[in-house]
Amino acid sequence: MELLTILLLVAAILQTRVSNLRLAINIILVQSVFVALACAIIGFQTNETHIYIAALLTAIIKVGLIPYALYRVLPYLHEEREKRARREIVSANLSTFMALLAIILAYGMLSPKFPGVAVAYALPASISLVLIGLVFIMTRSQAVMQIIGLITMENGLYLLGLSMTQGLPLIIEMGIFFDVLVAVVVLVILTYRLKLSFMSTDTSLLKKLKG
Amino acid sequence: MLIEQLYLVSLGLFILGSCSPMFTKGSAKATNYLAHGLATLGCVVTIVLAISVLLTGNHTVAFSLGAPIGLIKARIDYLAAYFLLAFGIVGVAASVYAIGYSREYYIHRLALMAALYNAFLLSIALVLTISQVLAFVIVWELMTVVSFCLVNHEYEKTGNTSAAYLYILMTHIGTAFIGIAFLLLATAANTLDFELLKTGALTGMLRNVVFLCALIGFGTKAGVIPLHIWLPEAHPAAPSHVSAMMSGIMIKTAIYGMSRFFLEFLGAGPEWWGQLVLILAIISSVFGVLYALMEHDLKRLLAYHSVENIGIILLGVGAGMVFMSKGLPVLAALAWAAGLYHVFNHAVFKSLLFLGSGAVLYATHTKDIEHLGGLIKKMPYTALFFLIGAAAISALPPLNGFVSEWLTFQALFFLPQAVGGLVGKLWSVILIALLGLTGALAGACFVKAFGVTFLAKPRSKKAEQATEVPGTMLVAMGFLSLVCVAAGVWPQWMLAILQKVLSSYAGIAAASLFQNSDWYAIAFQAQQAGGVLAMPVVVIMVIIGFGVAVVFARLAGSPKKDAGETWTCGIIPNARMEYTATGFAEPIRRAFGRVLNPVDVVIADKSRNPYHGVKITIHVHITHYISELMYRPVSNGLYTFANYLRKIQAGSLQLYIGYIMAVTVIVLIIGTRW
Amino acid sequence: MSIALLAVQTIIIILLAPFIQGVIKNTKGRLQSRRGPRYLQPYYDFLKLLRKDSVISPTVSWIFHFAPYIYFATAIAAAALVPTVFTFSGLKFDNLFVLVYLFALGRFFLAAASLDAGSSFGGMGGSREMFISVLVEPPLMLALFTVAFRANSTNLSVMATTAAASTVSFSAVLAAVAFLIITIAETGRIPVDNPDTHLELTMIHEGMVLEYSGRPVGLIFWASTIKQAVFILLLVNLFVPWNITGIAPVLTALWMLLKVLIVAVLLACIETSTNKMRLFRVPGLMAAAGVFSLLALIAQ
Amino acid sequence: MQELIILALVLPIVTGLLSLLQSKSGPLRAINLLGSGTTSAVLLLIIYRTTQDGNFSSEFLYVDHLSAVMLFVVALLTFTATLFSLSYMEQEVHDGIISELMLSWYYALLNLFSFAMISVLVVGNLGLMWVAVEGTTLASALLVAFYFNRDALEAAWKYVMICTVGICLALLGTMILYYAQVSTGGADQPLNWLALKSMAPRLDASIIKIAFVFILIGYGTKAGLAPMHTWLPDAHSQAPSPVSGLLSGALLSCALYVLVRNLIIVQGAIGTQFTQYVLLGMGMLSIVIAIPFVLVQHDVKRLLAYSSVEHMGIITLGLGVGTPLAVYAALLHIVNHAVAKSSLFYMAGVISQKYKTKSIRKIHGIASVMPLLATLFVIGILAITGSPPFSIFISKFMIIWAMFEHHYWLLGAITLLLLTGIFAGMMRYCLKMSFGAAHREVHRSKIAPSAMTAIVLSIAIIIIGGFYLPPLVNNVLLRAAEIVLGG
Repeated sequence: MELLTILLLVAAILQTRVSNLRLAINIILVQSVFVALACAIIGFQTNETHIYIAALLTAIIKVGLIPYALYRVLPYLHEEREKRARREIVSANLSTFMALLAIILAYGMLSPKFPGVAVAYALPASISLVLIGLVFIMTRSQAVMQIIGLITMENGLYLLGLSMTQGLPLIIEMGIFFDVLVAVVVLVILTYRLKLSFMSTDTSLLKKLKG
Repeated sequence: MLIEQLYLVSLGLFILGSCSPMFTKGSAKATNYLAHGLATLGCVVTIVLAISVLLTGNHTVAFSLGAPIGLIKARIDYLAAYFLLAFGIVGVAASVYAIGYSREYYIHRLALMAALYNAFLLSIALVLTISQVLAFVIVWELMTVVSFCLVNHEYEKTGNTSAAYLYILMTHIGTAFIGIAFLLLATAANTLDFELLKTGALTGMLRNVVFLCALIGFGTKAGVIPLHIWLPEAHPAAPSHVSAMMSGIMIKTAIYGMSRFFLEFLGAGPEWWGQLVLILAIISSVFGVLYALMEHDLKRLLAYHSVENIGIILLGVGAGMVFMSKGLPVLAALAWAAGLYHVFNHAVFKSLLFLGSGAVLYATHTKDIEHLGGLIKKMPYTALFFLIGAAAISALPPLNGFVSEWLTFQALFFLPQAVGGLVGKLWSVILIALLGLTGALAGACFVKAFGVTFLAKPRSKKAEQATEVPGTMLVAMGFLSLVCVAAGVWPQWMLAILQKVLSSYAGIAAASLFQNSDWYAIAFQAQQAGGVLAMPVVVIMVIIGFGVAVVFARLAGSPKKDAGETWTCGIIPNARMEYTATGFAEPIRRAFGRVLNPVDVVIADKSRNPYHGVKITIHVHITHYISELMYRPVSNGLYTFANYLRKIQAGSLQLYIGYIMAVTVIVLIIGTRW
Repeated sequence: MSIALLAVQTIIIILLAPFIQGVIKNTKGRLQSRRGPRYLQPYYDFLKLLRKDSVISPTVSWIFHFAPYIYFATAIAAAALVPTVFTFSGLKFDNLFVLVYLFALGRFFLAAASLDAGSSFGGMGGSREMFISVLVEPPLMLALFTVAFRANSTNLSVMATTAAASTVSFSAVLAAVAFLIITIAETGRIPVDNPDTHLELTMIHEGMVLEYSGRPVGLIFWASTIKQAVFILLLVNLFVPWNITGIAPVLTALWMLLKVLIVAVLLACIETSTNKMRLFRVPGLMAAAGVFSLLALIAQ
Repeated sequence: MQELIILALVLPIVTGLLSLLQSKSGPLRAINLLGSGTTSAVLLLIIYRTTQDGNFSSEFLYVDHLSAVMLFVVALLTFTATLFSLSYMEQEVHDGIISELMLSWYYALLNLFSFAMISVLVVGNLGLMWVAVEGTTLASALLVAFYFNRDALEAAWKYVMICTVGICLALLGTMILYYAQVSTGGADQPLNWLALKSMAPRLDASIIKIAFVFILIGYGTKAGLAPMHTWLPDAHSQAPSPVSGLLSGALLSCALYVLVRNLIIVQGAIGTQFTQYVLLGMGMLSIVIAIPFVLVQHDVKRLLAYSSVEHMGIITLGLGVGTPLAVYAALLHIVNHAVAKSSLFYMAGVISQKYKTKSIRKIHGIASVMPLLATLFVIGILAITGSPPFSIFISKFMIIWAMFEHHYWLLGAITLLLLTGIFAGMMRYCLKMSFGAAHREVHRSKIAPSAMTAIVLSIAIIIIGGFYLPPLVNNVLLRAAEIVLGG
């Protein structure tokens, strides 16, 4: 379990260094696999059925459907990659550094606040995942990368729920999964349309509406 | 019971008038007669109501509107009745006048205008009677909104919409201040009822805040300099009978509000309240009249005179407040009576003048007096009535303006009793000298306005083709002229009413103020201070003098009168040789150059002849320091700042998410450190 | 009774007013080393003017005809309320504001009439007359109030009584000087205005009434002398304190006449010894009068 | 009751599906008019039943007076929006901006959006509420992007990204709340609002405080509170006008509703001091930030959008003051704002359709082209800026009054003066557009009756509400205020 959290964080950090979209999707897929595994392990530890179902849902939606949707949009986006040249917001090193900073922040500050959580050691990891996701959205301008950031955040939140209270009630859990799925689908549609309209999915072009 | 019925009937008539255009099936004539007839009726009923209240005492009409406004009380006390009386008199005249004047608007949304006009009258009547905070603010703003629509009625004309914008913006800001003042009082007294507002215990500092907010709020509506900038824009833009109501009555509702605050809700305050009012008042009166003198748009000129006269009213009010704070109740009564009497007088003669200028506008379709002239022959009655108004506003005896200015002078004269030592005397005498200056300037201004508009030869085709206006308009103006004379020659009646009005407030002792008055003379006595004025005697003196002059003139028989052209050094005079309004005011413009900062721009058209130009155009204008130094920098600064702040919405998604993170962190830190 | 006395006194002031003008003109003539006009010349002028035909411009309206009468009427009313030998508070109108505003009433109509004929000269005269009146107003108020504050009343009779009882002081001298300047300005004398000029562009009062001829000129002329007399009387009764009281009214009247004549001579002297100011220097002069009055108030 | 609620949830879905199946414009309009009319009727029936029978709660559903207030907003706005859409969208098709096919998609999405909003209001579980709120974002995202031009895509992208990030924070907060509930021993009724409310005083204060921060930021983002409001002007200005009206009037209100539901529990747990200060601060910030954008603006719909930010600020202030009067007024203000703002968006839609631009600079003389609309527009702007005698003034005044009563008089005074800044900007542009000379190419024309009905209906409510609140409405509001205050 601890190994899993470490792997999750490593995946997240790895994510910050990647500029190839396909690779990035692969990494998020791997990350989601880890989350599903973590879910299953917690289910094993606590012996609650609904956590198993949740793990299954994670596997289906986050490992299956979402990457599938992302892959679907990829062919339209060939030649697109996170540009590291002029328009970069922060360099790869800096974004890695920020991710590390988020991890340190999470581990250093937040863990003592919650006594008596179910799986205490996963808590800071999940918080750092949320933070890394946020950092990701803020520092990447590629549409797909921002979606990935969002999924990372979602993963972190999910893990958080798992570790704190062994997951939310199932119906809510299902609702959340459904929302995430729809969100990604909507975003993928938008990405596709962006590509059509702007000839690019670089969101840093989206600066016309101001004031 | 009677009072309640009268009240409801008058409101009902206004409401009916407001709705009446709906029933006339688009017939302009029917709309005109029905709506304005109902308005006239409503005003007549209001006069009856006011008089019966003044005879029988205070009345409260309460009716419940349920949530969200709650119980509404309309309290018609003496103060309200006094203002209602002025409202009724001016309203009758303006409504009758409107019947004739509205012919101009048969093709310009007459139905809308008539409906709005009735709504305007309704809102004023409500403002003067409602005595519940929330409802008051509502009807107060209703009055603003309705008059805003009327100002904007002729939106096709350039400048009217921006005038309306300035108007509604300024008054909205004013209303915000009024709201603050009311809410502070209301929360202190824990009630919304006017009658109980004075019971709230406020700390000294909060009382000062209430005072300042009320002063700013109502001062904006009244047009006190430096809050006056909307007034000369908005009043001319409205149809003339509406201008008359706005200038005559609407800005007086601000004085009504001030009276409520300074007499009833706050009572006597520190001395500096009154002194501040005096300072603002004298600035308003001097600068108001100076700016008026520089105008040659007839209605703008009159609008600036409203600023001046509000200043004169506030001189009385301010002096009254000083006397109140110093515990001189009788003198306070004198000063308040002066201010409030000028309220009535100004209402009458200013609306008379606006109606007169409306008649000129009706006949010639221009407000620019440089294009007028010679109207006295085409429109003799209008000229006469305008002259009476002009004489009244210039405080010439025996008209009403003189009496209230006399009272104001007297009040200021006794100011040293409240402010001791040399300072008091100097302050008093400076105020008096400046008020005298104001009077003289007003005289000069109305010589200009009357002379250039009505006398000599017409300066344009429009003025040549003018004809006398319809009878209803003349009747209205004649009525107001009569009131001007009556209130000037026999002011005792009105002063007796004012004595009643003022006697119910703490810190004021009005009961014995005018007890020495005769049937022909007003006399007041406050300890050693006293004064007396017999207007009929003055009239008789002037009449005797006139008789003597006639006798002298007839002494030597009747010599021949030959007709001969005006002397212009031997050439045949024409209208272009006449002295213009700009020329008439030029010496004063130059003498007061320090404060007016006149600017002349001479443009010589040398296109056809390079040596001596063919046509020379001179643009003459003055600098309005208040708008130049106060409003323009503020508005420019505000817009610059706004433009600067707009950078926070830069369009970058990353930045936006950054905001969310930042605020999360900040609130988290605050939360954990709490 | 008091009304009769008032009437008599007023009639005497009215009748004597041209005489004062005659004294001034005569003195001026003498000072200028010529034989001035007779003392009674103004009366002859008046009578002559009444008989003259007038030329009336077709441009004018009733205002033009009406103005001289109202001007004359206000002058007479003013003469009735100026405190002289007898003071009457019984009629309750002898207030200084009434006085000031009566003059304003006459001036208002005359200035309006100046615009009526439609000539540039009249307009110019009217404009300048109103300009001067604007400038005069504040120092006039200031000067009158130095006395009014002492009397604690704005009733002219009370003020005159107080002034009669007071002694010479620095303050009184300052106030008197201020009022003298105001008198010069109000009565249209050099250095503010030149009553004898015949150049249209320099005239103020005369320019204003340029279009009048015949009888109205006579009325305006007399009214102006009455106004002048009223101002001189105000000066001697309110600002020059050497009043003798407690003797027979006739003697008081004679003493007062003497004082008036002295002031008249003084005015003639001033008029001879100085020249007319530029119009836009007048504000400075009036400011001086104002400062004198303020100093007088401070020195009280 | 349960059946009614389920009916209200099912009806929009059915209508949406039917719309998808229908491609002819006539039947499409009929279906939607009928569908939204019935839905609104059902919602009003629910409200009525609530006033008569009191609260209704089942395992997942919960309706009380507070939800009734919001249900009224949603019922009214979905109805007027549909009504307005009928003619507005047809004109869009007529102008060739969208295709016939898109029209059925539009109605389907609109109904989905209504469904999402209704579900926010009828569920009694904070977790499900979160799901529904996120659902509203997703349902409306495609509506925002509906024109699929560059601006619309940009707006939609930002809308989804920002709101999803925000809503993730809200989920975090909800999880923490759940954790607090679990650790107090309430795991058997997870995130059930009633259960949480009854056990609120026993919850761990320090945890709840952190939960509150995340919930506030999260739902605050959705409610358009500054500085998380950045998506709002983009989305509101780019969406089709009926949707803008719904977004501004109904969606923001729904987000606030969820915030209030959470707030009730938080205040039960940690008292009112911290929450009130944070709410007051955020309310003030929202008002302040809106001012420069209202003062200097080039797009009529953005102008209205910033005004929404300001109004959310005012409502938050009312919640922050937290006296019965303030909360009552805040709830009333939600209703008033929703009605007025939606009608203004509709009018802005008509205007921009007529002038073929949203740029304020290019719009003049509406009064001479569409006199009635210009009148209503001026009335609407006067109302939205809080001028009497319109209902928004009443609620605004009450909120400020409550501030004075609660010894925040300085804050109240500043608010009043700040609001004049908004007034200055709104009025300036309103007059600039309404009056003056119109373009040559813009001809005087009539407005479709259905659009006019929608607008007039809203304006009439605003005017009547300024003088009179039916006792029924008043009672609902009073009871709702009690609920907000923990009663």
